[in-house]
Amino acid sequence: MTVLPLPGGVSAGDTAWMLVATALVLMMTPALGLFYAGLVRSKNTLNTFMMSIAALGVATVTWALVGYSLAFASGDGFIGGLHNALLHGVGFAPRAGTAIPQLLFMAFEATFCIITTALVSGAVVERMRFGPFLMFIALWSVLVYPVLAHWVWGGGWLAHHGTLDFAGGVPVEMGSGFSAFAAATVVGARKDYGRQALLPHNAMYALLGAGLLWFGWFGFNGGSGYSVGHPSVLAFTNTLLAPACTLVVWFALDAVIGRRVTAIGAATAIIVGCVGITPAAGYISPMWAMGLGALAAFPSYAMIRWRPRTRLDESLDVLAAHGFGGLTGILFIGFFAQRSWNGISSGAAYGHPRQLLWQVVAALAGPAYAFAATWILLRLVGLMTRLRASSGDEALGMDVVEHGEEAYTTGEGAILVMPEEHTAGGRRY
Amino acid sequence: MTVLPLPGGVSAGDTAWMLVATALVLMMTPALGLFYAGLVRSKNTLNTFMMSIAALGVATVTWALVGYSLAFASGDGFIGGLHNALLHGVGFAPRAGTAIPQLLFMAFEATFCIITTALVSGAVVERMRFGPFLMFIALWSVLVYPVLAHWVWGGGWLAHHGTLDFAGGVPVEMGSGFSAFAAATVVGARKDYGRQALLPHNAMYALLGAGLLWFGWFGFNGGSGYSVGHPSVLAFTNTLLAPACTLVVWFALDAVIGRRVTAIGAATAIIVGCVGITPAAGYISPMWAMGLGALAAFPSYAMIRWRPRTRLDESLDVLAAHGFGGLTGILFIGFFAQRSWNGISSGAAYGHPRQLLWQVVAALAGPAYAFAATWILLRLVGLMTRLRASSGDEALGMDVVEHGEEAYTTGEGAILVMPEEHTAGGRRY
Amino acid sequence: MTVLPLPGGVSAGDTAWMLVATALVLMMTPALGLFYAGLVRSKNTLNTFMMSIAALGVATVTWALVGYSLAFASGDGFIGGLHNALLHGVGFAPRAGTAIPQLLFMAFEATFCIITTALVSGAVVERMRFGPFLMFIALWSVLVYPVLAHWVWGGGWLAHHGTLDFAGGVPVEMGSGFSAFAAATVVGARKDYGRQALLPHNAMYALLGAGLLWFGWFGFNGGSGYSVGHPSVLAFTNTLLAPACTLVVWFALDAVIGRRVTAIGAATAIIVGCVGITPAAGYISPMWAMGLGALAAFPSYAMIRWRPRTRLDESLDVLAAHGFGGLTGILFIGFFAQRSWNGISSGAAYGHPRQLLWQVVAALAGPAYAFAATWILLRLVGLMTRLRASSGDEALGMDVVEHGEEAYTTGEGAILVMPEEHTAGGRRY
Amino acid sequence: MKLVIAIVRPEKANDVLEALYRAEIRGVSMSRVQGHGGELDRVETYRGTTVKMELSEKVRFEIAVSEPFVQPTIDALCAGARTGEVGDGKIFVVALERAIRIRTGETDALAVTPVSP
Amino acid sequence: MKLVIAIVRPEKANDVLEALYRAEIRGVSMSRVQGHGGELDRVETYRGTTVKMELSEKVRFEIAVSEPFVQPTIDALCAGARTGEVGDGKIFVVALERAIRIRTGETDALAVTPVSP
Amino acid sequence: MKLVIAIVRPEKANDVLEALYRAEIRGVSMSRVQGHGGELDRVETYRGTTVKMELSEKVRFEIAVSEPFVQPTIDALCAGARTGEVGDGKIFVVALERAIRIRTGETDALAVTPVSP
Ligand SMILES: Nc1ncnc2c1ncn2[C@@H]1O[C@H](COP(=O)(O)OP(=O)(O)O)[C@@H](O)[C@H]1O
Ligand SMILES: Nc1ncnc2c1ncn2[C@@H]1O[C@H](COP(=O)(O)OP(=O)(O)O)[C@@H](O)[C@H]1O
Ligand SMILES: Nc1ncnc2c1ncn2[C@@H]1O[C@H](COP(=O)(O)OP(=O)(O)O)[C@@H](O)[C@H]1O
Repeated sequence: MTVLPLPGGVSAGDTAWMLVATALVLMMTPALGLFYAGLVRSKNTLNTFMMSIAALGVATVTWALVGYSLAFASGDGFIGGLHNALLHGVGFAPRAGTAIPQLLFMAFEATFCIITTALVSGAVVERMRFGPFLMFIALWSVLVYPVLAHWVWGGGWLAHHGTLDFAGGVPVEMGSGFSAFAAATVVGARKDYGRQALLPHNAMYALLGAGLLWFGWFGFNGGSGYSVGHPSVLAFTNTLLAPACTLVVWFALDAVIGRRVTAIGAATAIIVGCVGITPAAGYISPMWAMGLGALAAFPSYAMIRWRPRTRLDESLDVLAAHGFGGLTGILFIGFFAQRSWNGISSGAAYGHPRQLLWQVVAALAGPAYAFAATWILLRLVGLMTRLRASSGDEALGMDVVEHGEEAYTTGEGAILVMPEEHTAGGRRY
Repeated sequence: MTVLPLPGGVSAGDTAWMLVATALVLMMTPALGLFYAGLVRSKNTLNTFMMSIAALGVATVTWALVGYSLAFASGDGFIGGLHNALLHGVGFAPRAGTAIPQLLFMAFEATFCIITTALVSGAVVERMRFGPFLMFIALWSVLVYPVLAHWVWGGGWLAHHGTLDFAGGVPVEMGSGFSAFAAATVVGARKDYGRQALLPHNAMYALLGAGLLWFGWFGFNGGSGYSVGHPSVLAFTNTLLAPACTLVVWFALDAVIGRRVTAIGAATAIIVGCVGITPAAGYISPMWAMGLGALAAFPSYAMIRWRPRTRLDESLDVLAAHGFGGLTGILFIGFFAQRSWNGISSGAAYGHPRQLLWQVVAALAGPAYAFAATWILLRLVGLMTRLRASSGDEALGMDVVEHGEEAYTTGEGAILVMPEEHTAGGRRY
Repeated sequence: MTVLPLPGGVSAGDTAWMLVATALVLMMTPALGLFYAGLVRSKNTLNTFMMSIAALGVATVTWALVGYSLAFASGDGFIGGLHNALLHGVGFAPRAGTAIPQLLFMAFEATFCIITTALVSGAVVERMRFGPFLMFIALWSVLVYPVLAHWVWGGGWLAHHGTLDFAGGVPVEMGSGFSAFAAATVVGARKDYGRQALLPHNAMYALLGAGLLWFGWFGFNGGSGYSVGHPSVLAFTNTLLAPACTLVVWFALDAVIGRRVTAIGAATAIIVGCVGITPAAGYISPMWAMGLGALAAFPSYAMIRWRPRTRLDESLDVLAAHGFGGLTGILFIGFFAQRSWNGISSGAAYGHPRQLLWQVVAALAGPAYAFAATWILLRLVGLMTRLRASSGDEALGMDVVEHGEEAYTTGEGAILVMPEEHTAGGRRY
Repeated sequence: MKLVIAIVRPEKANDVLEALYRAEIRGVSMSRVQGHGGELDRVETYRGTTVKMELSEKVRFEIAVSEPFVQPTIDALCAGARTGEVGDGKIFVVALERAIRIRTGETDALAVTPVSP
Repeated sequence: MKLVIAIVRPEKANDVLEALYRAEIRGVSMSRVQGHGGELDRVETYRGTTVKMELSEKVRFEIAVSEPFVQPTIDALCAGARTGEVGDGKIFVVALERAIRIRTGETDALAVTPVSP
Repeated sequence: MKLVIAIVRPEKANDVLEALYRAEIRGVSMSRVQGHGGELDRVETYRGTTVKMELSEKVRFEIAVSEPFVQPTIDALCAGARTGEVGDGKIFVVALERAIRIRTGETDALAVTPVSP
């Protein structure tokens, strides 16, 4: 066969797959916006989706400016350097350790930062003002995500000690989950939380969103091998098997505990399953992946039932789904990783207990940093401006208040404002 | 160029494409859920979508446990053996006859079993209870789909006699279509069928769903060559051309017969076109593909207009769209397959009448087995438990009854149940 | 590694990626239908989506019959020849200048013609009759798009003079934008335009649609290098960076000028950013791509605010988003193209002013032809039949009038028409 | 003249329309409402949140009729809407002082008898 | 006091609101309804299922007014809603015994004249 | 008997239901409406189009009660719906001539007191 010459060390097959994987992960963020928007009340639909859209804008820019460099440029064990800032030196030459151009590597990793940033919004929907939210994610996407990514993938201290995290149990899943936990604590509960029923206004969005997220996750996990080699194929296949098992177990739990198999439960199960397998995808056998999928259902399910009885209005259960799911996966590796499948290292069950140790350390350090850093950042933003809308505005709904739009309008009662009045109208408001 | 060494016989390019194709086909099942959910009344929206979600869970698990082995492990002419059960021996080594890891091959084929299982649900929506449905698909995905897949792809008797079926005319399309026929017969019509108008509650879901299905179908047909070689490129291109022609012909039929070009008709046409080309995709020339696309519109269109006048409440016309569409495609091969394009065999029109014979045999045997096996399985499940909801529950809607949820809620009249009452509440219900 | 032998000159990696890119671009058209459908009133939802579906049918067929040949078969500077008509000679051999089969090249380019055709519909929604629209797009997809495509990609006069247009600033963006301008002029404004508020009925469709369009755009721009080589990787990455900057700038403009950051504005910004980078994607550095993304926001934003105050009911602002966005991108290349990144040519800022000249020429010629040709074609169709619905029908809504359907039905008041009456019913209507 | 208001089950709406049609009551307006009465509450669960749904979907008819049509209207409503199960709904009759047909300005009895196409 | 109920075409809703505004009727409630009257039925087809749509979209206004405002209200409604085509809709006037403004507890005439911001 | 109609804020709907429940008013029908009164208009922008939104979301209750329950109903409505801000809504009381329970044909007082499950 003929292949157009590519610069030394770049593989056509790997590049082809990584282009797709990157596009798939990018698509996950609007899918997440859809998923989240379905879980809120209709008067907050657009605001909720806009928090994901905001991540697509803000986090991409911060990533190109400094985030990528802080995460992946060589630095110390805690954080990377700045020599790739402004994408300096990021070109067509392959990223070390891969056979794809660094430019593509940077784009792939960017999509991870974007969706992780968007995930955190689940904790503060329906009440946080949009302006402060923008400030927050600008800071968070620079000071939280890149640090965690550096620890496990950028040559940081966890990587150095051999913590295994295939596609982001630490930076993405626990990172978003425990940041969400902190955000919910700082921003506080919605005014009617615990007093009134705050129901998902469109479960179809949640189902379709979950379906698209699963679709994107094949790029997320399957692409985290940066190639079409063994680890990717294994990770990809496990991303099919694990969530399916989570789904089946969730059905059973719902049937037994809730008396009925719920659709929103099923959508949640898909996410939890994908989250659970994320860190372990390329490290464990397909059969263990099914086991992990099944196992991951329990902690998240329990948390999702218990949390609403507390005062913690972590509204869309990011902690339960991502924090706990990621935790389960990270620890699972410590037991059931198999060198025979991943060619790198084995877990305790296969004669290498040290692996478990460093998985546990990661499972403590990641959440701790995510929680603390997020808590501090939000407090800081809170010093500059009010984090949440007035209770009157909250009652009116964030769509009208923050965006001056409604998700679903019938033109009735809408009087066209003509240019001249217009500015007037605007001013008067 | 450099390519990371892959195990003997594995192609980077083929693997890259097959990873994507697999993800695309997986995405088709939520897309189908959306498509189907749009065609039912709003009170059954979630239940309808959940039937597809259920297939994603149940059929994936059964496939990994035994389904794959029964379909693709060497066995007799009727069914495969069990030596790949529990994915035993399914690893990175290429699947015989392909240049992709068997693990990936297994995942790709799994997505076919999933969506075929989900397709059957179209026949029983709005009335079948969810529990029995789960039992049914667990059995169906083990005893029906794998058998048909074995016949044409797993070295079964049809394959042995040279029946051509590129991407699943027999197991997927006729398999789901005629199983749906049987299911509708066993479960029976909705209580108001033929008496009242049961209308699609959201045609937008149907249009978007159809669009996403077409998108996924490029992986479905384009991936069925397991490579990036000729057959795949041909199949891929034909998957663009054929449905476009079906669409244009459907427009004409609607305009002439129905007096108006309908949107739900267009969504249906896209499906029918994709179905029609499925078995023939890699075997016929692009021009014949356009012919097939145009031709496939007629039988399905006629059936869709005629069926509602009968007592057969095959609610979402799986038989008309998939059964008839697949049949048309399977037979079309017998006439117009061209060795000059597919490198394998020609049809009657190109001097090889025997091909037609074995296409006809497949067109008889496939439907017969699908219908009979499904009929028996559902009867068996029916012996264990009631297949359908009480007419009171049917009136209330399956979402509330089976899942305890509504697709679209406004919080009004929803009183929060506190933990303590909660269980009480639950129990009382 | 082993790769199944491919015909001389075909690359497995390139083919794998181009298969995906083609599927992604095809998916953009239903996504566009969703985006557009969200921006109209609910009574015109289906009709708006159907205009995109129509392009999927009609433009694909015309492309296979003659469009492809007119665009890409060698001809004169103005238009291509007919020797590839009916796909004659379009097979597995690589398209000259690429390492992918011509069949695949044809399919990839087909998806461009489809979506460009669909884009134009944005100018005439909510009032144009469906029949005349079908006639119009059949003509437009043969006489307008292929000509513009030939100019820049098919060896036409612009290509000959070195105009750079990576992924379609001339044929796709300015082509659709200025055609939309002409179409709005010929068809005329909606009856209540400027008198009543005609509001988007579902902003969620617009947001999800925009998200899916961005996803598809990675195939659109990333695939326009026909390979996995440098230009594709660069174009792909720039398609991530540029729209993100547009989004951020749009947020700022909305906040300052409109006092609130709007969701529909954000959806629009994503489109504008993707449009802006389209022509330049493979020619400018990532940093300049971010600059272009930021810059592109201004002209489109201004136009979108100004246009509704005029009598020009170019309803969905195709001119503002695509015409102006494409124009900005085409000119930007003239200044900031860098041979060091694209290996082909530099712009004025990098010592090659001639490049700017030919970008300007393209920015004049493209719009001129698109506007004039569209204006004439629509006039011609207008001679044959009424282009727009009666004002009574417009009030009733195009869904019911043109398609005999409603997007969202509750069965109430729907009386089933039995076969016999049926035809009667039909006839009577 | 009277204004007859009826709350019925949504699944009975078409039967009611048919019954009204047969009773030659041609003019009616209808809307979706939610109602609470003697029906059992439904329990629904959304993730960890369990709620009692106190309202059930109903359809509300509003029909202006001249005296002679009042009883036939009520009979038609009952005939079309009754299932015998709790939740069948109610009929309310209110005195109507004036009725005007917007198109013509006709008033009262005239106004409430639609023209047949 | 009277309660004036009007059923009009949705596309006329804004004109009606404007007419009411000019007549200085400030307080109104509005809802979507479906109506059947003299209009022609529409035939719609969904796959093989053909149906006669007997109901058309309408908008219902409910306006409580004190005596002096009754006639102006009716005139405004007619002015805003009339097209002359079958389907323009109806106005119904019902006696209103009491009106209460929830915010203040004010009753009757007072209650139905909104405060101006 | 009276027919009590109340227009309230949507966010107060559940409080109203609760207040009615406590006052032992069991039968009610509810629907979403849009209202205009003394509230400030909202300005919204969709691309280049800026509009004044004159209507705000409200919920309409319709409750048929026998005389003794009229005042309790009104009190419950006020208690549940009042915030003190402009926009709290209105209560209208109309005379009800007849009430019929469709399920049983019972009329009047009987008809408006739902059976308890
Ligand atoms: N007093 C009332 N005022 C207004 N609507 C009522 C009243 N009582 C019942 N309804 C309506 O009638 C519906 C059915 O009434 P319910 O008492 O549950 O059944 P039944 O009339 O068979 O006893 C309720 O859901 C509610 O919408
Ligand atoms: N008797 C009635 N009671 C309640 N609503 C009515 C009545 N007659 C007509 N309507 C409402 O008025 C609308 C228009 O009435 P229709 O008779 O069709 O037109 P017109 O008033 O111009 O003759 C109907 O769709 C219906 O909603
Ligand atoms: N005269 C009226 N007729 C019908 N509905 C009214 C009337 N006046 C007010 N309403 C309804 O009550 C709502 C609140 O009334 P408004 O006057 O704004 O507040 P308040 O009653 O606190 O002064 C309005 O949105 C409208 O739905």
